[in-house]
Amino acid sequence: DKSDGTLSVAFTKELENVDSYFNSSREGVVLQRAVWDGLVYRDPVTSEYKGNLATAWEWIDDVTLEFKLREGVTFHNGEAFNADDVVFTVNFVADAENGVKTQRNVSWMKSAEKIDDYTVRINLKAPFPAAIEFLSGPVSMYPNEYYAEVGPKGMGLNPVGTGPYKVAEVIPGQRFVLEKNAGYHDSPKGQPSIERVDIRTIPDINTQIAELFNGTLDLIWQTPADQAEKLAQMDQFTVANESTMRIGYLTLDAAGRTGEDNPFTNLKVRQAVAHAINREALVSALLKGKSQVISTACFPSQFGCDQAVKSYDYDPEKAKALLAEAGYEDGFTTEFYAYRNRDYAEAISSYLNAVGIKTDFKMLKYSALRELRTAKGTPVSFQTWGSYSINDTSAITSQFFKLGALDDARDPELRDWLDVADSSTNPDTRKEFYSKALNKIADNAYWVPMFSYNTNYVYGNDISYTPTPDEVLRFTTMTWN
Amino acid sequence: MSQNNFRQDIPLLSIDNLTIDIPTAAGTLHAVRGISFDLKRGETLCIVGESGSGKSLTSLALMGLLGKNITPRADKMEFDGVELTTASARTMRNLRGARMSMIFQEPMTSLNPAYTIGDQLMEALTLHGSTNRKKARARAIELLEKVGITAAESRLSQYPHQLSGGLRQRVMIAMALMCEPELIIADEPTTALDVTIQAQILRLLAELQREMNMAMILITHDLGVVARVADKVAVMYAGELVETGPVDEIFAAPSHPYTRGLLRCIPLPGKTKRGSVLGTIPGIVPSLVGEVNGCTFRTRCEHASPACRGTIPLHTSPTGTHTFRCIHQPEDLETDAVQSTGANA
Amino acid sequence: MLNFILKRLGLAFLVALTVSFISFSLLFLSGDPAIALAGEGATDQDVVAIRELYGFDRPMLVQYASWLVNALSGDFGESYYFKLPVSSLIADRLSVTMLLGLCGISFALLTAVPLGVIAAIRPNSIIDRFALFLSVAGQAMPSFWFGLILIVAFSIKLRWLPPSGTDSWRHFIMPTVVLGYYAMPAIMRLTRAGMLDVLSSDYIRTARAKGASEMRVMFKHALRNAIIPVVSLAAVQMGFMLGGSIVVESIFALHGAGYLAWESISRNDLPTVQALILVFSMFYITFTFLADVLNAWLDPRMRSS
Amino acid sequence: MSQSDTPVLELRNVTKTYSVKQGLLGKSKPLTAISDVSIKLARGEVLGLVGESGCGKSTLANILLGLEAPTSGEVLVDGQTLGGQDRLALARRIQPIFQDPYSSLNPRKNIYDIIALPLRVHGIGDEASRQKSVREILDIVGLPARVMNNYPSQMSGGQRQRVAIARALIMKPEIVICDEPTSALDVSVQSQILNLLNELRQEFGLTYLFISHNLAVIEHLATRVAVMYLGRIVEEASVGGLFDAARHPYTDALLKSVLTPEPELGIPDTHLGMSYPNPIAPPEGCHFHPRCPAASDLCKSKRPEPLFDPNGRIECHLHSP
Amino acid sequence: MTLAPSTNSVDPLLQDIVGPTPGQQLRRRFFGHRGLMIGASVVAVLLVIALLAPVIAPHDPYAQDLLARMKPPVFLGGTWEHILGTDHLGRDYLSRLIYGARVSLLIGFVAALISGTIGTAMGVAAGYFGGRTDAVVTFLINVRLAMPVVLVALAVVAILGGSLQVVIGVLGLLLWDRFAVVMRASTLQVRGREYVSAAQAVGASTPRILLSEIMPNILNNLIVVITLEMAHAILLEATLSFLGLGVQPPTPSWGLMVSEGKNMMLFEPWLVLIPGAVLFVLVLAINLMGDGLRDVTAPENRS
Ligand SMILES: Nc1ncnc2c1ncn2[C@@H]1O[C@H](COP(=O)(O)OP(=O)(O)OP(=O)(O)O)[C@@H](O)[C@H]1O
Ligand SMILES: Nc1ncnc2c1ncn2[C@@H]1O[C@H](COP(=O)(O)OP(=O)(O)OP(=O)(O)O)[C@@H](O)[C@H]1O
Ligand SMILES: [Mg+2]
Ligand SMILES: [Mg+2]
Repeated sequence: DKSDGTLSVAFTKELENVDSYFNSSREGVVLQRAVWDGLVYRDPVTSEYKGNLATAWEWIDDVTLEFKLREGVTFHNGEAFNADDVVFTVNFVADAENGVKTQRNVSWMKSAEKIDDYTVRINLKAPFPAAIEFLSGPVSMYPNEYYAEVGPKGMGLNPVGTGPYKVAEVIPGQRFVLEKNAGYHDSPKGQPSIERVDIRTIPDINTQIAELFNGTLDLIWQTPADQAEKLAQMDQFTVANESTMRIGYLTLDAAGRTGEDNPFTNLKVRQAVAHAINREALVSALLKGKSQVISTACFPSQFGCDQAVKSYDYDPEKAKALLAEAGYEDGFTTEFYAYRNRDYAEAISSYLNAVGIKTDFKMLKYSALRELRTAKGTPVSFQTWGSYSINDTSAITSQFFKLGALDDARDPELRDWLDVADSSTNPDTRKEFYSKALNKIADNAYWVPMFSYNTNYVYGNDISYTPTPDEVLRFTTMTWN
Repeated sequence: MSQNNFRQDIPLLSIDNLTIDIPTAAGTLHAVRGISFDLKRGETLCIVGESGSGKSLTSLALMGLLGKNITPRADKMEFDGVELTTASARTMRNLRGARMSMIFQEPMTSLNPAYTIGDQLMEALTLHGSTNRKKARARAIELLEKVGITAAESRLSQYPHQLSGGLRQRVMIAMALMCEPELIIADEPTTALDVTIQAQILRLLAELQREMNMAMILITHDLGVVARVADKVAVMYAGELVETGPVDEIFAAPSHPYTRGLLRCIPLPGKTKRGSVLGTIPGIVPSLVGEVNGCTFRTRCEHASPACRGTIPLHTSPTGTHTFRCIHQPEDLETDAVQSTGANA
Repeated sequence: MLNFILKRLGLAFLVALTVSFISFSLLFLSGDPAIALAGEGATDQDVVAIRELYGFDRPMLVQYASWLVNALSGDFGESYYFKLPVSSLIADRLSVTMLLGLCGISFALLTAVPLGVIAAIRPNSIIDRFALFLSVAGQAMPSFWFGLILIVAFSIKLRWLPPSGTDSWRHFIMPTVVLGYYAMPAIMRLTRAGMLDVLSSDYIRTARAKGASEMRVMFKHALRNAIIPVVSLAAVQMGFMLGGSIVVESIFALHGAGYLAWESISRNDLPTVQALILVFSMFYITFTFLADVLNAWLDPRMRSS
Repeated sequence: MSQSDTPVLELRNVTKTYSVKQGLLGKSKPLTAISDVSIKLARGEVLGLVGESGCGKSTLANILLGLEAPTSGEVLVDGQTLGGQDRLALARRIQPIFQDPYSSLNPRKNIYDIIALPLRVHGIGDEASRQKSVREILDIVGLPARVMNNYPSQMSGGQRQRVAIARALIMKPEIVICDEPTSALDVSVQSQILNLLNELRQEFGLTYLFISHNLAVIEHLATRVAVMYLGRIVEEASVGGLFDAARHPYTDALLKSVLTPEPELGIPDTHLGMSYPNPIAPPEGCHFHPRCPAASDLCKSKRPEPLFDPNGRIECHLHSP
Repeated sequence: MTLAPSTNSVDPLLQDIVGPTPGQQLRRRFFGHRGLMIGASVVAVLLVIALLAPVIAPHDPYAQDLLARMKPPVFLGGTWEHILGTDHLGRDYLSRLIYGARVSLLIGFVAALISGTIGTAMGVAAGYFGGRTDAVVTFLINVRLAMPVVLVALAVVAILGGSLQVVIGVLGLLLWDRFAVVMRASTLQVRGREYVSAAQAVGASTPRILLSEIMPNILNNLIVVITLEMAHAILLEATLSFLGLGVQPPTPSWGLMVSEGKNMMLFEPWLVLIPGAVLFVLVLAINLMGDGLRDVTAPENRS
C-alpha cells in the first residue's frame, strides 16, 4: 500500500532460484533486473544501448570486446565493483561445468581477462553479433568474493548485486521482499522510488484477483485477457496492456520424422493448415490487447525479422481444396500436441477439425512434449517462444531451423543461410540472409506463425507505471501517485 | 395361598394382565399377552417356555428395560407397593440394581470389556448410595468370595476377557447382589455354560437366594433346571402363560397339552427306554403378528378342535394354586396318551 | 506390549520400504529427467550438459539403492527445480500442511463424533436423518468445488474471510472446513454405527440394570467402547487428509507440502515428488501406528496380550 | 465277513495342533486341540462323544470329515489311511450334520439345490433323476416335496435340520458325523430330530459319531460313549457301562450334573473346582487335576497312561494298573 | 386326533409360516427404500441422458464460436439458443454437460470394474485361503493405503499423459483397496459358515465352493462397494481434471469444466457452479444408491 510504502506484487509461478543464471523463468528476469546490473543497458523504449556497469566498450576484433568499467559502484554487501568481478562472473558462467541453466545466454563467451582494475576484455568463441544485446540482458555481474564463497545456492537464498533493489528476505518459491538500494549508482535504469516491494507467489489467478479486491495486493500481471477485461471495467484499477516478444506458432512435421507418409510432408497440406486457422479471430476473441497476427517465424521487432513474406489468409474453402489436391478429400486424423494455453490450442484444433483434419488432442507437460519432439518429433504441435526478450532473430529462428533436435523442417539450406546471418558482423548481410530464410519458411509453411502474446498489468489507481514491450516488470520506474 | 410367614403373605411382586405389543414392519407383534402372577419374598418362580415365547420380554418389562419404542401395558405391575407401569424414570433407576437386579444369559458379553471387574462391581453400589469407594471395594471382595471366587482381591483389577465363562457368570451374580436386592431376575443364566458349571452356578444362586431371602425369577427353557430350582412354575407358550402352579404339582400332574408334550419330549435317564421313540410336538410356533385369538397352541395340539379358536377358559385346581388355560377339562386330556411321531409335518 | 510395538514397527518399516520402491520406479519411468531439469526454453546443449552432470544414465536399481541409502539418512537429494536439498524444502513446507491436517481432523472429529452419538441415541429422529443426509451429501461434494464456492461466498460476496495465505487463524478457517468435511461422514457413520452396536450390546443392558443413568450409560459405558474403531479411522483419515491437501492448498494458495507436490509433478521435479510420496506415506504409516498403539492401550483386550 | 472286525472308521493316535495368535500381532502359540486320540467305530454303532465346550469335539469331527488334516496320527476308513484316499470317494462314505441349522444351509440357494449339491459334485444322474432322488430323500426325512423351491429363511429350525440331514443322506453314506445336531433346537423339536436319526439308522444301517454335551441325549441314542477332557479321551465304555458305573471322576461329575425333571431332587454338588484350564497352557500331569476332587500329588506331576480293559478305556491314576 | 394340525389350513395362525422368498423380500425392501429409489432414478435418468447424448444435446459439444464466448445461461439473461450458456470457446454448455455425463459414468463404471476385479480376487483369496496368502494381501493393502492416492494418480497421469484410457487405468489400479478389505472380511465371515464345511465335506472343489457357496453370499457387499467406488472414481477423475491432469480437452469432463470455468469464477460464477452441481448430484445419487443397497441387503446377510 501507499500508506506503508510497500508494494505488494503477485507472481504466478514459483521461482526456482533467485540466482539469475539458475532459473529460466520470467519471474527470474524481473528479479534479475531489480537486483543486478549488466555491463550495458538497452532502453526498452528506444532500443538504444547505454552504459551501465560499463561506461564504454569497443570491438577489438571479431571475437574480442573491451569494456571500461564504472567506478565507485558497490554491491549490496559493501564489496566494491571492479574488473575482478566481471572476470570472475564471465569465467564462471561461461564454463559449462558450472551448470548454468540457460547455456545459450552465456555459451558464446569464452573467457574474460582483466586489463586493469577498471578495464576488462571479453573473448568470444566465435564472431557473435548479438553480443551487446546479450550483455544488456541476461548477463549480470556478480560479486566475485561473495559468489566464490556461497555459490549459486547461497546466491539464491541471499542474493547480492549492484541493482536498484536489495533483497531483504527470500522464502524459496514463496516470497521475496525487496528494499530500495539507497546508494544506487547513477544508472540508466533510473533511481528507485518505491521503498519496499513484497512479492508473493500466488498461483491461482482468482486468488490474486480476490486479494487485489481486498487490498492485500497492489499489482498483478500476466492476467488473462478475460479477467483483465472485466477488471478494466472497474473504477479502482488500472489495466495496462503491452505486447511481448513471445509468439505462438504451429510446427508441422515437414521432414517426416513421425513417418515418411506423414500428411504434413506434403506442402499442400501444410498450406491448408495455414489457411484453415482464423488467426484474427484468435487474436480478437482470445488474446486481445496488443497481440497481433504474425506471419514470419520471429517477433516483428527483432533484428532481421522480415515482415514481407508470404501470408496465408483465413480461407477454409481453400484449405479444403488444398487438402483435396493433396489427396485428402475426406481429411485425415492426426495427433495434435500442446503444452500451454490449453484454450488457444483447443481453439486451433477446432479450426483444423472444421476443414477435415481431425485432431487427437494431447496436452503434455513441457518437458514431456519436448522429450517427445526430441526423440520422435510430432506431426503438429502448438509451440510458443519468448526469445528471452532478445531483440534479434537469432534468438528464435536460428534456434529451430539449424537441424537441431527440435527442427521439424530439417532443411540444410536454411541452416547454411542462418549460419551466415548469425555470425556475420555486417548488419546488411545478416538482414539479407535472415530474410531469405524467413521467406523460405513461409513459402514452405514449415511453421504456421499465429500471433504474438501480450501481457496485462493490473494495479491500483494509486500506482503509476508504464509497462514495456519486453515483458519485464520494472519496479524502478514505478511510483506512488 | 397359605404360607406361614406373615410378611410373605403380601406379594413382593404382583403382576396382572401384562401385555407387550411390538410395532414391526409387518404389523404389530403381540409378543406377550395377558400375563399375571404373584411372587413373594424368598420364593423362586421359574418361567419356562420355548425360544421366542416372550420370557425375556416379560422380565425386561419388570425391570423397565424394554427400550424406548416398546411400552408394556398391565392392569397392575407392582413391586412392593410401587406401580411400575407409571413409575418415573428416576424411580425405576433407583429400584434397578438396588432393590431388583438382573443376571443375563450371556456371561461372555454382559460385562463391559473396557473396565475392570472391580470398577463394574463397585459401580453397582456407588450408583445407589452414600457408600465410599473403600467400603464398596470391601463389599465387592466379600461378594466375590461368597460366589466362590478365590483370590478375590486380585481379581478386582482384572478385565472381563481374562476370566472364563463360569467366572464371569459368577461376577455377574456378585454384581447383582451388591445392593442386597429383594428381587433377582435371572434370564437363562446358565444356558451358555457347560453342564458341570451350570450345576455349580445354579446351586450357588439357590443358596444365596435362600440366605438373603430374596425373591427370584429364573427364566429357562430347560425343564430339568425348573424341576430342581423352582418353588413355582409358569409355562409360557407363544406369549401366554398356559400353565402355572407349584413345581411338584406341575411335574406330577401336568395339565396343559403343551406342558405334557414337553415332558414327553425329553429322554429321562433310567425311565425312557434307550433308543425308543420319543414324544414330539409337531409343527412350529405360530406368528404373533396381527390378530391373535383363541389358543395359540391349537396348531400343534393333538386335541385341537374348532372351539380352540374361541375364548379359552382358565381352569384352577382345587388347591387354587395350579391353573391352566385350555378348552378341555383336565379329565378329558388324561385319557389321551397317543404319541405322535415326528414325521407328520 | 513392547513386543507388539516392535512387530508393528517392523511392519511399518516394510510398508514404507515398498512404497518408496514403488514411487521411485514409478517416477523413473517418467522419461528423461534432464529435460525437466533444463526447464522450458532450454536449448539442446543445455539438456545434454545436464544429463551428464546428474548421471541419469546409470541403471535404475543402482539409482534406487543410492537414493535409498541417502534417504535413510534424511537426504532426499536436491530438487531439480530449486537446486536446494529436498529435505529442507519439504521441511519448510510441512508445517503448514501439518497444521492444516491437524485442524482438519479436529474439525472432523469435533463435528462428527457428537453428531454420530446423538444420531445413535435417537435413531430415526430428525437429527439422525439430518446427520445421515449430511454424511451422504458431504461425501458427494467435490472438495475443489466446495472450496471455490466458499471463496466466492465468504471472501468475495461477504468479505468475511481472507481467500488465501497463512497469516492469521482466519486464513485457516476455510481450508480447515474444506479439508475436514470430507472425513466427517465416515467418522460420523462409524461413531453412529459403533454406538448403535454398543448400545444394543449385553453389557449396556447390564449397566442399565444396575440403575445407571442414561448419561452414564452413554458416556461411560458406550462411548468408551464405540470410540476405539473411530481412533483408527481418524488416523487413517488424517493420513488421507495430508495426501488430499494438494487440492486444498492449490485452491487456497497455501504453500504447503501438498502444493509443492502438485507443482513438482508439473515440473517433473523427480526427487521432490519421490520424497513427498514417501513423506505422505510415512505420515499415514505413523498415524496408523500411533492409532494402533493408542487402541491397544484403550482396549484392555489388546493391552494384556 | 471280515468287515465285522475291521472298524469302518478308526483314529490312531491323532493329534491336532493349531497355532493361535493373540491380539493383532501377538506371538503365535501352539494350541493342542486334540492330543493322542484313538477311537474305533464299528459298523452300525453309535459312538457318543461328550465333553465340555472347547475340549476338541468339533476338531475331531472335522478331522474325520477330512476338513482338517491331523498334525500327527492316522485316520483309517475300512482299515485304509484317509490321506491316500480320494476325497470324493471319502465324501460318499462319510457325511456331516452340523449344529447350527441356520448357518449350515446356504441362504442363497433353494432347498432343492442344497440337497442336490452332493449329486452334482459327484456327477450322479441327470437332472430328472436328481429331482427324483431329492423327492425321495425329502419324503424320508419327513418334509413335503413342495419345500424344494423354498429358501432356508422360509423354514423353521427343525425343518432346516431335516434338510441338512437329507443333504447328508442323499449319497447314502455309511457314516454320519453328527456334531451337536440338536443343541440349537427347542426340546419340542429336538425329539423329532432324534427320532428321525434313530429311524434312519435302523432303516439304512448307518454308523453315527454323535457329539453332544447333553448326556440325556447321548444316553438315549448311543451304544458306546467316549468322554473328552481338554483334548484327550479320558474314558470310553459301552453306554450301559458308563452310565451305570462311571470310573473317571470327570465322567462322574458330568453324570451328577445332569438335571432331570425330578423336583424332589435338589441341585447336585459336583465337588468340582472351578479353575477351567487354559488350552494354550494346559496343566502339568493329569489335565483334570486342578478340578478333580480326588486329585493326589501324583496327578499333578504325572500324566496317567490309558488303561484298556473289557469295559473300554480309562485314563486316570485312580484306575492305573 | 380328530383334527390333524396340517389339515387346519384356513387357521389364521398358520398363515405366515412360509414367508416370501429371499428374492421377494429383497424386491420388497428395494422398492420400499426411499433413498435407494431416489438415487437409482437419478442415476438411471443420467444414464439415459448419457446414452442418448447425440439425440438430446442441442448442439455439437465441440463446435466452437469464438464470437459467442461465455454467454450467460437463460436464467441469467441469456438466450434460449444456449440454455445453459456457452463456455470460454463459445461451445454450448448444456451439450457439453450432457456429453460429460458419458465421461463420468464411463470412468466410474470401468474404473470400478477394474478395481473391483483386482480387489475382489485379492480379498476373496485372502479370506478363503488365509495364512500366507492373507498375510501378503494384507500387506499389499497396507502398502496401497499408505500411498497418497491423489498424489500418485497425478504423478502417473502426468507421466503417461491424460488420455481417457490412462485415467481409467490409473484409477482402476489405485482404488481396489476397499474391495480387498470388504471382500476379505465378507469371505472370512462366510467361510466360517457351516454350509461351506458341508460343501467341502461333500467333496466340492475349491472353485466350485468359491463360485457357488461364497460368491453369492458376498455379492451384495460387492455391489455396495462397486457403487461407492464408482462414486469415488468419478470424484477422483473430476479432481484430477480440475488439477489439470485428468482427461484431456476437448473431451467434456465435468471436473475439467469446473477447472476451465474457475478462471472466470469471480465474474461468471455459473461457469463453475453448474458443472459442479451436476457432479454433486450424480455422486450423491450413486452414494444414496450404495447406502440404500447396503440397508436393503444387510439384514438378509445376518439371518
Ligand atoms: N425389540 C424387539 N423388536 C421386535 N421383536 C422383538 C423384540 N424383542 C423381542 N422380540 C420378539 O418377541 C418375541 C419374544 O421374545 P423374547 O426375547 O421374550 O423370547 P424368549 O422367550 O426370551 O426367547 P429365548 O428363549 O430365545 O430367549 C420373539 O418372537 C422376539 O422375536
Ligand atoms: N481353526 C482353529 N484355530 C485355532 N484354534 C482352534 C481352531 N479350531 C478350534 N480351535 C481350538 O481348539 C479347541 C477345541 O475346539 P473345538 O471346536 O474342537 O471344541 P468343541 O469341543 O467342539 O467345543 P464346542 O462344544 O464349544 O463346540 C478350542 O480351544 C478351540 O479354541
Ligand atoms: Mg430370552
Ligand atoms: Mg463344537
